[in-house]
Amino acid sequence: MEKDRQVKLQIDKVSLSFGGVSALVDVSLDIRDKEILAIIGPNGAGKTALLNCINGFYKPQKGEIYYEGQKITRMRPDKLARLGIARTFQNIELYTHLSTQDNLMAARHVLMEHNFIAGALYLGWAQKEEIEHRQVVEEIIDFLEIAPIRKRIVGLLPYGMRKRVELARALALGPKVLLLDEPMAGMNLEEKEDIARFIIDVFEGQGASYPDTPVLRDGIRSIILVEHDMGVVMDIADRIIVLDFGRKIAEGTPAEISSNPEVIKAYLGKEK
Amino acid sequence: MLQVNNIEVVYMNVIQVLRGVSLDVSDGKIIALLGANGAGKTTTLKAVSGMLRTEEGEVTDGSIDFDGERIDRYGPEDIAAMGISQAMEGRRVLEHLSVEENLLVGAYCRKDRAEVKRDIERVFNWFPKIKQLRRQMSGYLSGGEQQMLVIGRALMARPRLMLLDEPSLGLAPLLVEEIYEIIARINSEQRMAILLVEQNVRAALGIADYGYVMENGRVVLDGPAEKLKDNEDVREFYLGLSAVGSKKSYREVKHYRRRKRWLA
Amino acid sequence: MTFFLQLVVTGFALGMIYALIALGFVIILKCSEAFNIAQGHFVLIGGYLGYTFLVTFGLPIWGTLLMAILTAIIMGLLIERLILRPLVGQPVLAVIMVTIALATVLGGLATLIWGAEYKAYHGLLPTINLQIGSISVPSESLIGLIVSIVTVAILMLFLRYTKIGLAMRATAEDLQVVQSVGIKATTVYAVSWVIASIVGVIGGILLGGVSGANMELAEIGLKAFAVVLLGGVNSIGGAIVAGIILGMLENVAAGYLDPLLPGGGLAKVFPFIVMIIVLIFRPYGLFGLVRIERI
Amino acid sequence: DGAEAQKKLYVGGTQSLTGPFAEDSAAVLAAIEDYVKYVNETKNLGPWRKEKFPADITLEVLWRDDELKPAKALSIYEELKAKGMMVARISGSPIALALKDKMWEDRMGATSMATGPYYLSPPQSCFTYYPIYTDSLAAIADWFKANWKETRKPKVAYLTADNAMGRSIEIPEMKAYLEKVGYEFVGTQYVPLVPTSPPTTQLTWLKEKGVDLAVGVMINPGAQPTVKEMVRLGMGPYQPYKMTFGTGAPGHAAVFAEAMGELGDGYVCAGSFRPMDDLAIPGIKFCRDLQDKYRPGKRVTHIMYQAGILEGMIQVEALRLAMNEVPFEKLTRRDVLEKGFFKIKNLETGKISSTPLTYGEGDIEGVDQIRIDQVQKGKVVEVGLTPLRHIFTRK
Amino acid sequence: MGSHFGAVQESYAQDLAIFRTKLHWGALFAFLLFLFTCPLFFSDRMLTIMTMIGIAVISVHGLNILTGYCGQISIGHAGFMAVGGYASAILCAKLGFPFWIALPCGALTAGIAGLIFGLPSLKIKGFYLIMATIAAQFIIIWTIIQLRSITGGPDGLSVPKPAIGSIVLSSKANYFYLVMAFTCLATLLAKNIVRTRTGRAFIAIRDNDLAAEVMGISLWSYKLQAFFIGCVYAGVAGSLLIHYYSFASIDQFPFMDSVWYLGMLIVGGMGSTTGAIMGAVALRLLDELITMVGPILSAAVAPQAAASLALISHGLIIIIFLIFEPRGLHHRWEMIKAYFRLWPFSHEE
Ligand SMILES: Nc1ncnc2c1ncn2[C@@H]1O[C@H](COP(=O)(O)OP(=O)(O)OP(=O)(O)O)[C@@H](O)[C@H]1O
Ligand SMILES: Nc1ncnc2c1ncn2[C@@H]1O[C@H](COP(=O)(O)OP(=O)(O)OP(=O)(O)O)[C@@H](O)[C@H]1O
Ligand SMILES: [Mg+2]
Ligand SMILES: [Mg+2]
Repeated sequence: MEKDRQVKLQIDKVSLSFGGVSALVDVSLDIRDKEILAIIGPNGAGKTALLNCINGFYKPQKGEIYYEGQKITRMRPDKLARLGIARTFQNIELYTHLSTQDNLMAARHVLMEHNFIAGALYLGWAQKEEIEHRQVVEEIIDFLEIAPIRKRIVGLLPYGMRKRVELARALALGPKVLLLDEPMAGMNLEEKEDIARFIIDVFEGQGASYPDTPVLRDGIRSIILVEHDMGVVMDIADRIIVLDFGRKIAEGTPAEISSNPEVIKAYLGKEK
Repeated sequence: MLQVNNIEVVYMNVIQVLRGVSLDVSDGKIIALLGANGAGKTTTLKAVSGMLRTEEGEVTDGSIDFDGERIDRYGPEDIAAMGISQAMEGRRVLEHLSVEENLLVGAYCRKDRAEVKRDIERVFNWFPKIKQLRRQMSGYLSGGEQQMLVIGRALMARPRLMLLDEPSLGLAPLLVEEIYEIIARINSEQRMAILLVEQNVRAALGIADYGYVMENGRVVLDGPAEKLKDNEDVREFYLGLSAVGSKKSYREVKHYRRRKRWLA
Repeated sequence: MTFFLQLVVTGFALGMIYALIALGFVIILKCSEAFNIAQGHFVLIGGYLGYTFLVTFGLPIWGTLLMAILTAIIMGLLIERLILRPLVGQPVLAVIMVTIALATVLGGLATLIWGAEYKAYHGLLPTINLQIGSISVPSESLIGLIVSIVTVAILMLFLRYTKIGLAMRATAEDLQVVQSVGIKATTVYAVSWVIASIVGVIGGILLGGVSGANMELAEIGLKAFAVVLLGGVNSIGGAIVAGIILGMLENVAAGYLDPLLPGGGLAKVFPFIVMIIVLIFRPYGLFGLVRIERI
Repeated sequence: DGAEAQKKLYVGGTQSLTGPFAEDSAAVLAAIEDYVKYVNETKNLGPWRKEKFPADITLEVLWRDDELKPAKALSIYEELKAKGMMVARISGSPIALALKDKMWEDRMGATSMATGPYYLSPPQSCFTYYPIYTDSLAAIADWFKANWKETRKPKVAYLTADNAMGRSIEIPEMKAYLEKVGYEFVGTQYVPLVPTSPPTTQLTWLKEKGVDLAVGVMINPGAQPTVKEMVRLGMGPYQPYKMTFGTGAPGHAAVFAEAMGELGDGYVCAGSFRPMDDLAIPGIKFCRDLQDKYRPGKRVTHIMYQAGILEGMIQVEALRLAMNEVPFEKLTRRDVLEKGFFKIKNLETGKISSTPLTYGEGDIEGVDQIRIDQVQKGKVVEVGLTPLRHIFTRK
Repeated sequence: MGSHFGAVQESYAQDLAIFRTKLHWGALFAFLLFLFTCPLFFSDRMLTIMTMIGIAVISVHGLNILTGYCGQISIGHAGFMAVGGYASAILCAKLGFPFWIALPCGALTAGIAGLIFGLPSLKIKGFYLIMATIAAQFIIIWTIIQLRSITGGPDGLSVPKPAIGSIVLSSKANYFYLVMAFTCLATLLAKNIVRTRTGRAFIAIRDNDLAAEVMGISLWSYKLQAFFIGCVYAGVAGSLLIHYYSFASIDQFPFMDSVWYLGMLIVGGMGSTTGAIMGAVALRLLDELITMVGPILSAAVAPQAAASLALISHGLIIIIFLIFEPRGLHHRWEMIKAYFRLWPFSHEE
């Protein structure tokens, strides 16, 4: 690994337990600029718990987390979202009664400024801001190809579509670090390909095709991906970390991981 | 045993989702139901289990027969009592109940208490991971653990027909294999018919006898599992095999919007 | 000291009746997540039934309780069948609204049948005088205490040793899941409405023994609601402890604090103040189930 | 026919037929209806009265149920006003507080079933037929003091309902009056309007403080359990611990005695109505006759029937007096108030009210003496008549 | 997709507008014209009813923001109305403030009371929060009784007739215009709040508070904002109510009113400004209807029986309505609109 690449997010000996259950035990890892890091591991290994620690939803009992050098361990989740950490959820957590478009607008919240008084009057400033952000949202909708469901209430969308809206909402936050928790669960192969392509496109940045939307234009340089589909993980991850029973049991490139005997035993099973 | 005859389903009186779906599940067979997101697979299962009603949906045309009895006007409890049990999508565990209580709820309608106890142990044997957590409130389980619990709960009813909605969702690869073994075993041991909705087409077609592919509320393709596996479109869209038969890399997926689906 | 003990003893007995009525709330909340605004009106009906059976028909207390329970069962079944069943699977708020409307209907019925009249029947409940040292326990309180304890105990046994308790909890969590395993949600609802109406009616008879049957009895339902939340929504034991705490607090506030304040009336709000404070430190009540919050 | 239809006047007004005052209101309504039938039929105003109601004018009862909700009373009031009603009525304090100022603005005179000090602050166009609570309690205090034999100062405490009605006695003037008369004021205990457990604690407190006289405003559902518990704790004028308990008008002694029998011995009530079966009293006899005639077999035994008769009398009298000065065709609400209600002098009520009723601008209490009744051997006995003290100083 | 059949929008501004088509603007104009000319053909009684409806609408809008949008169920709204009402009554009656200053001050006071009682909402959720709001109702009323020297306690407080400048708002028509102006303004502001940034944050909290927090919405700040805004609305409604009576009394804010405001919201349909209006109008009109039926019924039975029958029918009508439309009037209205948008096709794609 190139050591000189800047460390975006550093997790330092984090431990988390619930009563008797230890979800994480002394986990250390870092994610650097310009990489897609995959976290894999059996069910209940602590992957989701780790993401929850990163964005402040769980407060680890031990260890520290640094984001761009700043300690963020016990920060409130909404502050972290403002700092640029966005995520999707394993069990879809959308705002069920809002349309797709409003779900994304609700995520733009952190980047908007007008307060309820300006909103109530809806004069100049608030309206201008609404329109500006609406434009960004439309670009994201266009990018993720969800235009037909723009005005649909998300609660009634099929499972796969909701996952996609979640990804869109995470992008709408304009994050610098993106955490994805099983973004492809419940999709068929073709749809997984779509999502994989979106992830890669977001990672690489789209430049001029989306001039007004910084996340799409410049890309998100650090992505953490939790996923059970090994095909996807092996193909798109730069580096993989394997958790088991809350411990990190391996770390390395896809090639290294797929031949690691411990990983095969705990997680992958025999190659067919 | 189950015949779905050309049903149409409309939500909230305005949104039509199924436009004439027919399928057949015969005794002791595993039937796979495939299709893209939003094709209407879940809706089909809900129509069978009578669950539509609580979601303001309605079977407006066609009929559903179970053992020759027409069930599309029955309530979900009655249908369940007739021996159809559904494992719903979205990891619907009863959050504030413990793992064990969840399983007991699954066996609620059974009278044979001793047998129920044994079945609980059997489920724990299949899923040792949740055995350790048997007293834990199920809302705290990890996604995959919840998925195991939901499948276990559906099994507890000892149904004659089981409707499984994406059982492999969110399970680790090792477990996916195991789950399919378990499903196949239950099917053969207990002569339980299974209607299986899956995105993991490879695994599903691996154990299924027959398959249907849905698109936009219609069945567009059906046939014995073996034949489906050889179908060119299924191979490309669901199994990810190009014409030559080699696997594509996710990195090389093309950047244009591809041809979609069989029917326009 | 006598004064204080007096407060505590009568408060305890009153609290037990609150707890009994609160049980009705808990049961409905347990199975449908809806709170039953009409619970107080069950109490109201209970008060009038007490009058009808004790005075008009001249039945003894046990006969009155029996007949009242029968009436309550019929009332509970009718309510479930006619009003709640069509709403199965509908938003909780619709159910809450329906209980508001039900309260109106029951209030109207009471006026129609009994003319909203004040009907006293104190003295018709059996009198047991109990003197513990210098404290003298009012007979009504004692009767209330005994009947509530017996009723609560029977109900707790019923819920523990039948599967219906499990079904109720499951139904509250996820109606679809419950239906998919073949539990008849309507039966669960029917049982809980019957229980709610039984405990309401019995509570009404007991309270009516003190105050007479009266339109104001409906307000007591509200106190029971406070009891439920203090105890923790899903906890029967919690309701009992909280009922007793609330009954005592109310009495102690009335006895010690009211005379100090120019306007008085603290008995009504003091329990609320205590409750808010308790809830801030224990957001799920004293014994409530911690709501699972995870993503 | 057409001419007759034109000469019609309305009485009645808003009623609270649902809610806590339902029964009272229903009895009042029945009485007003009966009285109006009587006047229409005989043109008499009462067996003891010589005046006649104008022969060419018919009275009609108009009413609406306000459910004791202020907002509803407001629109009902507008409706009845638009129908041409020139007298109104008030069924409870919530309604009084909502309508009082509107009524003054419209110069609408009204009779009232509720009695609170709020009426005494101008503007005033609502008229009551039993005294304001503070005056009732002052009367009891006077009576008790007059019968006080010991040399020490008697101790007095409030034992009163825990609501607006019960608390309306807690004005400085009241306490000052009690002390002026020679009492030692001890404090206050509240009993819920309808108690849910016997007020043992409150009574124990009174006992511990050595109170001799407890006064307050309570309705019967509050007073009955209280007195019952008093007896159980051995408190009362005829009990080991000597204490007298007195309330103002709504805790009518007659109702109380009927429900409690000898258990209620010693209970005192000021300004209350008479028992409905005391036919020696001309007003009660009149009530009985009206009922025999207009609702045979469906007799209303509720004591507030008397209140309804009074309200009917006052409303009709105000209309009649006003028409003495202004012809029917020109009659306005203002006339009915100023030339009717204000001019009612010594209206004989057949001893239903404590004294004949007299009203005037600023004088809305009607009676000028207060009858004090006590329950003795299960029967209501009149024990005194005390002048009105006008405790409340107008602001 | 419905939008194929609706109007086509050409800019985001247009897409975001409330009134998008000529039909919308026409309906708005017709409605305003109707409101303006009401006093010409309505009786005093109808004006009173409409004034009371207007006040209820304002109050329910507030509750809708708090409960319908932000998901913080409150059964203490009448209590907050009392704070606003009493504050402005005291300012007018005791300190001689003019009405138009007292009203916003009252609203602000109610907002602050809302903040105080909203504080527990940071920890307490769901049913437990309902308890806190019920407590608010009782504590507020109790406090008003305690502060007898300034509030008049149980005896109430007389308030001078409101005047704006030299116009004394003493006629029914005058006050009707005032209330309607406030109602329209309140509706517009509510609509704007809920369709912009703040409103989306509220809905996010209602739909999924945990995700909302992770997605950058400060629960702390927005729950309190919802309480504040909702209670300011209640304060305005309370002030208007008290000035209409020219008298402040605790009986004007009973607990059951709090329950019924929530009822109006449920019947109308939570989380929709139109729903809030529909609910308030429907339940108030039903109430009035029942009042009229009473005496007519009493021709057949005794008056008291008639009154209770009327009350029973009141409850039954609501029950029957809910059985057929548990999601409220607004939902029904949306279905009707959807039906006509798709017409002549019977189903959406
Ligand atoms: N809030 C909690 N309370 C109690 N236990 C918890 C909590 N959150 C997680 N756990 C436990 O911690 C362990 C790790 O859970 P986590 O959700 O992180 O697993 P995961 O790696 O994401 O698994 P999966 O792939 O199945 O989603 C599990 O055993 C789970 O039961
Ligand atoms: N309750 C509902 N109300 C309205 N529309 C609904 C409802 N439930 C589902 N739909 C719509 O029905 C269509 C089919 O949904 P369904 O859930 O059956 O798809 P699916 O094939 O199971 O998809 P997935 O693979 O993503 O689970 C979707 O377009 C969805 O928006
Ligand atoms: Mg996980
Ligand atoms: Mg599905």
